[in-house]
Amino acid sequence: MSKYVIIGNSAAAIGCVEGIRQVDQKGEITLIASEPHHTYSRPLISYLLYGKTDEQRMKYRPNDFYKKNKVTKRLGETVTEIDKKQKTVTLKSGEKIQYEKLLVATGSNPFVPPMEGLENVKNRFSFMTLDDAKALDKTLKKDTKALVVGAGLIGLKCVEGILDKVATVDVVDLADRILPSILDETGSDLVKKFLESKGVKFHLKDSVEKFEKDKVVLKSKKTVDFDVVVIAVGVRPNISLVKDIDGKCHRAIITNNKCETSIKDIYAAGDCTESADCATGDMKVMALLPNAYMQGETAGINMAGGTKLYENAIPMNAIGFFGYHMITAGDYVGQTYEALDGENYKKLFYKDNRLMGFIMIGDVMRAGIYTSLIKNKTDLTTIDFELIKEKPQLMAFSKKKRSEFLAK
Amino acid sequence: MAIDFLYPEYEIKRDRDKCICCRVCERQCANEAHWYDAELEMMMCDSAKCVNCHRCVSLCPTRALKIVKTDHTFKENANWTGEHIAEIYRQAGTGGVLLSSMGNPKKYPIYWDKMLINASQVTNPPIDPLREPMETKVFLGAKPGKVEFNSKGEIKNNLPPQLKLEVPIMFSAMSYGSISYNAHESLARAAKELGTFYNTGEGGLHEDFYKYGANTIVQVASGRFGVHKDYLNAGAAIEIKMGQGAKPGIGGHLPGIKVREDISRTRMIPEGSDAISPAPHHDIYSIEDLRQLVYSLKEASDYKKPVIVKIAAVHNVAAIASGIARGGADIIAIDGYRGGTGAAPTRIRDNVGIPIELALAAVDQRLREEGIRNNVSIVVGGSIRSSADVVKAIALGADAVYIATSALMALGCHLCRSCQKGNCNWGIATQRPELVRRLNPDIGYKRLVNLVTAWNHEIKEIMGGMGINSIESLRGNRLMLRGIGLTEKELSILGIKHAGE
Amino acid sequence: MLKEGQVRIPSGCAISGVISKSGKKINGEIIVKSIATMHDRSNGLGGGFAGYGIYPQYKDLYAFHVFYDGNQAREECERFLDRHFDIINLSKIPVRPSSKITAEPLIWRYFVNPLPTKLTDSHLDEKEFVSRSVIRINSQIDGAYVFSCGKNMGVFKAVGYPEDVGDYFRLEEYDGYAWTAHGRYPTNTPGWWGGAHPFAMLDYSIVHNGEISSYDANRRDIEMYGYKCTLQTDTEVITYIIDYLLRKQRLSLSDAASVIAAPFWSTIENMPKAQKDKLTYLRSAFPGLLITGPFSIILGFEGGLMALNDRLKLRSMVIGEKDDMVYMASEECAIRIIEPELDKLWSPRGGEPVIVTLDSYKSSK
Amino acid sequence: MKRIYVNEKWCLGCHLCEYYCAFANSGKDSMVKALKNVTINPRIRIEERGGISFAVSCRHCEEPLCTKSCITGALSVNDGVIQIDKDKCVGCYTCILTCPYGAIVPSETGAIQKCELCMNNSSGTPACVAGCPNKAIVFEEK
Repeated sequence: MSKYVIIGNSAAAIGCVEGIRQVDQKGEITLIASEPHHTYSRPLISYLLYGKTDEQRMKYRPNDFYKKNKVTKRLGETVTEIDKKQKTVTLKSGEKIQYEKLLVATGSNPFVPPMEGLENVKNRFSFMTLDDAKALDKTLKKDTKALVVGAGLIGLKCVEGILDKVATVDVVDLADRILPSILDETGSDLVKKFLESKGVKFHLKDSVEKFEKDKVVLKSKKTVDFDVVVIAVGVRPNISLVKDIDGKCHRAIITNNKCETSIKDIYAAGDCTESADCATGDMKVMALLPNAYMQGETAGINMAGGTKLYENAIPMNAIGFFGYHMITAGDYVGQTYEALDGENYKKLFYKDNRLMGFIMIGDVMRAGIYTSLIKNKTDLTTIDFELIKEKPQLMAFSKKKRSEFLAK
Repeated sequence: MAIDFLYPEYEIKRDRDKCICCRVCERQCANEAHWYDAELEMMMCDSAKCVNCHRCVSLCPTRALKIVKTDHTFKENANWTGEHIAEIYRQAGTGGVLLSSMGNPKKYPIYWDKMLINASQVTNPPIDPLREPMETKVFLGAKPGKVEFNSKGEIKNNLPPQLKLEVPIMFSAMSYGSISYNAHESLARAAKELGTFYNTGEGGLHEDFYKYGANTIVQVASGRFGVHKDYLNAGAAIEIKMGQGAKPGIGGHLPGIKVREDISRTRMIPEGSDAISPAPHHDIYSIEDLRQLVYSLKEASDYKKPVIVKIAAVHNVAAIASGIARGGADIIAIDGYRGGTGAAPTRIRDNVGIPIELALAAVDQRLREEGIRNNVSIVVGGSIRSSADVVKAIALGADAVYIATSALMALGCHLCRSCQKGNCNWGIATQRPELVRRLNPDIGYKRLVNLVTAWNHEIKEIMGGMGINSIESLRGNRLMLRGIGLTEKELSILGIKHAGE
Repeated sequence: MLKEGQVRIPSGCAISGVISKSGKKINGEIIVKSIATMHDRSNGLGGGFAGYGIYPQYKDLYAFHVFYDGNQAREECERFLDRHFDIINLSKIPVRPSSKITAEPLIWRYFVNPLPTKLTDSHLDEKEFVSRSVIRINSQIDGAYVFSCGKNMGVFKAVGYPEDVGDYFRLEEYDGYAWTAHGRYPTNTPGWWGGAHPFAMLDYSIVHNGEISSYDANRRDIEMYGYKCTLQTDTEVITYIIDYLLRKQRLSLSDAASVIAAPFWSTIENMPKAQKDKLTYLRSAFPGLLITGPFSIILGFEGGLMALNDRLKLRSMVIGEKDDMVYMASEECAIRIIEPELDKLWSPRGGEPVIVTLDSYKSSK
Repeated sequence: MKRIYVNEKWCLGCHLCEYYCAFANSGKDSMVKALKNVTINPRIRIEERGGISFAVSCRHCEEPLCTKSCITGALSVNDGVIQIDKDKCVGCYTCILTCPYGAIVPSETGAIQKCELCMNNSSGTPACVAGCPNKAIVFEEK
C-alpha cells in the first residue's frame, strides 16, 4: 500500500488529498502541518474580521473531511527536513515519517522588511493566518487607529476586514497606486476613490521611515497616528525544505506540469511553487487559491499513479471591497480596449488575435468567459470579438461552438 | 386614420393582479397585440390586432390572460347579422374578395353527430381489444376482379399496387408553403412512426423529406408545382388533386411573400413570385383527360404506385366518382365542404360543396350498384373530428380517412382561421423563420402520433363493442349505424335506418 | 310482424354434421338423433337438414325443393320452370303431418335440367344459369321460395324443433353419405319456413351457429356480384360468399376459409414467405368477405363437408372421428349419442377449416 | 448523468425559463406572489441577438472550475450536481472569474447563485425545462 505524505493543510494539500483519492482509495495519507487548525481558507480571514464568516464556516472542507478521506493528520507539527534518499521527513520532535510520494505545500510567509522602531511597536501584525487575524481582532476597538503598510491584495483585504471596527485606517505604500499587481492606473484610481469614500486614507509613493510611540513618520515626513499596525508588504514562498536538499528553486520551487519538483517522488504545489503561465509560458508564482487547489489535485493524481497535467494556469484574481468587485486575469500586454462607465470599468488586452488579459471592475458579470478565452488561447478571428468586447457572452462564438457549449 | 367601421371581434382580458409583466405575450404575438409600457410599468394591448389564436393565453405563466368574444354589438337584427355588416364594411373599404382559411364554420347540419353506432348484447359477444387482437390495418388500392392461377394451380399475385396503412387514418394534403417546414417534418415523421401516410399537397417535396418517401403521397395539382419524375417516384402513391372541399372549383394562390428560398426551390418557381394554381388542370377538361393523366402518371411511375384522384364533394359527386373509378384511379379521395384550406374566398368556402357524410354514402352506394366499388378505395376527409367520425365514415363505406385540421390542431393550431395572413403564431401556417421555429417537430410529431394512436385505440374499443375485430368488416357495414333526428330522405341517402328501427 | 328478408333477425343455434368418407349410406334417423340431443339450443322456431347422396336415381339432375304459399305461386313458378328447364320429375315432398309442425306451406320437389336452348342463349355456364334462375324465382315470384337446388342432395327444413322437423319430413326414408342439421334459436321470428336452415345454393348448403358482426359489410360486398340477400340472414350471406369464392373465383376450400376467417395480420407476418404472400393476397383482395363475429358453420358440398369457426372461436364446435366416419357438432353430446366410441375427438381452432371429403372426391380443379 | 441541454434552434426567446426559474427558487407558492413587481434574477439567462436566442445555465461540468476554485468550499459536487452553500459563500466571485459559460451570478445577498437543477427547491425537477414551451431546454441523459 502506498504511503503518501503531505506537508501543508491548505488548498494545495486538500487538493492533493482529493486528487489521490480519485485514483487510490486505500493508500495511507499522512498530512503534516504547523498550524493546529482544521483546514481553513486563508483568504477568508479578512471576511472573518468583516463578519461575513466565522471560524466554523471558514473551514475549507467539512469536519469529517480527514476521516472520510482516511487521512492521518499531524497538525501542529512542523517538518524540519526531508531525506530524499531514505524517503523520510523529519519532524521537529525528531520523529521520522516514511513516504513513497511526498507533497510539499508549505505556502508562503509574510515578508517583513526591516523598519526602524518596528520592534518597539506592541500591536504589530502580519495578515496571513487565522491566528494573525484573531490576534489582530483582539486589539481592535472602536477608537483604534489602524495603520496598514502595503496597498496590495492582502493589505486592502485587511483594510476591508477592520474598517468598520476601528476609528481610522491609514494605508501606506511605496507604489504610486493601489493594487499595482492587478490593476492599471484607471482601475487603481477607481478603487482608491471608492475606498476613500468609505473612509480609508491612503499615503502613496510613501513609506515608513520610522515607528515612534503611537505614530509613524513617513519618508515624506508626514506623521500618522496609530495604535495598531499591519505589515502587508509581501510574502516569501517557503522553499527551504526543498532547497536544502538541492531541489531546483528560483523565487519558489520549480515544478513541471505534473507538479513534480526536480527531485524524484517529491511534488510541490501552491504558493511555494513556480509554474508556467499558460498564456506566456513564463514561470511564475501564481499565488491564488484556485491555482493552489488545482496544482495540489494534479500532484495528488500523479502521485497516486494517475495522469493529469496542470497546464491551464494563468495569473488571475477575484477580489472585492465592500461589495465593489473586480476580476482580473492574464497579462497586461498588447492592444487594449477600454470602457469606463461610472464605477464600472473594463479593459481588455489582446495581441496576435488572442485575448491576453483583462480587468473588470464593478460589473464583473460573466467574467469567466473572458478568462476562458485567455486560457484556451482562443483565436479571436473565430469569434465575434466586437460583440464580446462589449459584454462577455456566448453569442459571440460560432453556432457550432455554442452547440458544443450548451447542447453536448 | 380613416374610419373603417371595423371593431374588434375579440377582447384581450388581462388580470392585472396576476400579470407579472414577463412580456411573454408581447414576445410571442406576431400580430403585435401586446406591448410593455415602461412609463406605466404595465402591459398594454390592442384587441383590434388580436386574431384569437391563444398563443399568449397558453404561454402566460400566471394565467393572467383570456380572450373573450366582445359584447360590443350592432343593433340586433336576425337578418343583418354583425358578421354580414362587418363583411360589407370590409369589402366597402377594400373592394376585394373576402378571404378566409380553415374549414366552413357555418351552422350546417353535421351528419356525423346524427348517426349512432351499434354495440353487441347477448346474441353475439363484444370483443375486448385489450385481450384479443383488433385489426385496423388497411390496404388501399384496386382489388383484382378475378383470381388467376398459374400452370401449377397456384394463385398468381395480380394485386394492383396497394398502400398499406397500419391505421385507417392518413394526413391529407397540405403544401409546403401553406404550412411550414416544421409542420411538414412533424407530419412526415408521424406518418412514418404510425405506419401511415402524409401528403405533400401541391407544393412539391422538400429535398430533406425524400427520406420519408415510403410514407409520402405526392400530389399533382393544377399548378404542377414541384412535379418532376423523381418527385413522382419519391412517394408511395401519387394523388391528382382535382378539387378541394374548402374551395371546389377554385384554384390556389400562395402569395410571393411566402415563396422564400426553400419554397421556391421545392416548387420550382422563382423566389418571391406568386404561386398560382389554376382552377382547372389545363390539360383536363373532362373525364377522359383525367384518365390520360392517371395513366401518364402510372407510366411515369412504372405502374408501381397507386394513383389517387382527389375531388371535392359536390352535388353530382357519385357520378363523378363512378367516372373516376372507371378512369383507372386506384383510390378516390373525397373532400367534404368542411375541409380546411390555407386561404379561400370566404363565399366559396362557406357556400359551395356538400357534406362529406352524404357524399360518401352516395359514392359508396353508387359504386356498389355499378359493381365497381372494389375497383377503387375510398378515402374521405373534410372535418373528421374524432375517432367516432372515423368509425362512422368507415361504416358508411370509406376505406380510410384523411385528417388535416385535426392534425394541425394536434400541432397547436387553435383554429383562429387567419392562415391567410401568414403570421401563424403557432409556427404552422407561416414561413417567417422566427415563427416557424415555434413548432419543434420533436414535439409536433409526437403529438400527432399520440393523437392518431389515441384515435386508433378508440376505434378498436368501438369495433370491439360491435363484435368486429377487423376494420374490413366495418367498412360499409351500415347496419352498425342508426340515424337520429334525420328525415326519410337523409336516411335513404345515408343508407341507414333510424334509431329504434 | 316482418319476416326474414324484411328484417334481420339474430339467433343462436345448434349444428351437427356427419359424413362417411367411404361413401357408406347413413340413414336420416342418425342425424335427427344427433341434433335432437341439443334440444335446448333450439327454441322451436326452426330446424332443418341437408342430406348428400340422397337422390342416387336422379343424381345428374338438379333437385329443386320449393315452398309455396299457395297454388297460384306454384303455378307461376312451374310456368317459369317449364320455360327454362326440362322437368324430369315433380311431386309433393312426402311428409308426416304432426301437431308439432304447423302453418305448413305447399312443399314440392322437382328434378330438372336446364333447357339446352335456354342455357345456350344465356351464355352462362350451367350452374350460373341454375343459380340465377333460383334467385329470380325467389326474388320475383311472390309466395314461391326455392330452398334447395343442388344435385343429388336436398334440404329439409321447417318451423319447429329439429327432431320434429326430421320426423315431419320422414328422414328415415333417406340415406346419404353425409348429413348436416340445424336447430334454431332466433330472438324473434314470425316463424317463416324459408327462414329456417340449412340455407343452400346449388350443392352448397350451410348450417350456421352464430351472429356475424360483419353482416352488412359482407352483404353489400357480395351483392355486387349478382347475389341478392333476400333473407338478410347470416347463413344466406355466408352461402353466397362460399359460392362466390369456390365456384366463381375457383378458390380451394382452404383458401376460401382463409378469406372468410382470415388469420390475423400478426399471424400472417410470421408465416413462411410463400404462405405469407398468399394469405396477404387473399386478405387484400377480398377484404369485404372477411367474416367477423361469432360463427361455427358446416358447409355441405357435393363430395364432402367443411367445418369452420370464426377466427376467435367465439362459438363451440367439436369434431369426432371413428373409422371412416367424421362427426361435427356444436356439442360433444350430439356426437356421443350416435357414436359413443370415438377414435378421436378434438376442437378445431378458430379459423382452422376441417375439410372432409369422400375418398372418391376429386376437387373440381 | 441527466443534464440540461439547450438547443438554440428551438429557442423562441420567450424568456419563460427565466421566470419559471425565478419562481422555482423564490420559495413562494405562487408565481404572482413571487414575481409581481419584481425584477427577476434567474439562474438561467437568455442571450439573444438578431433572431438567435438561447438559454445559459450551469453545465454541471465534470471538471468544474468553479468548485475547484471556490475559496470557501461553498461550491461542491453532489451526485454530479454542483451545489452552492450560500451560507458559506462570502461573495468573492472567484467562481465568476473561472466559469467559462458565465453561468454563475451574484444573488441579492451578495452570495453567488447558480442552477442546482431545482434539486433543492420545491420544483424538484428543472423548472426551466418544464416551462420551456418548445423543448429548447431539455433535461436528459446523453
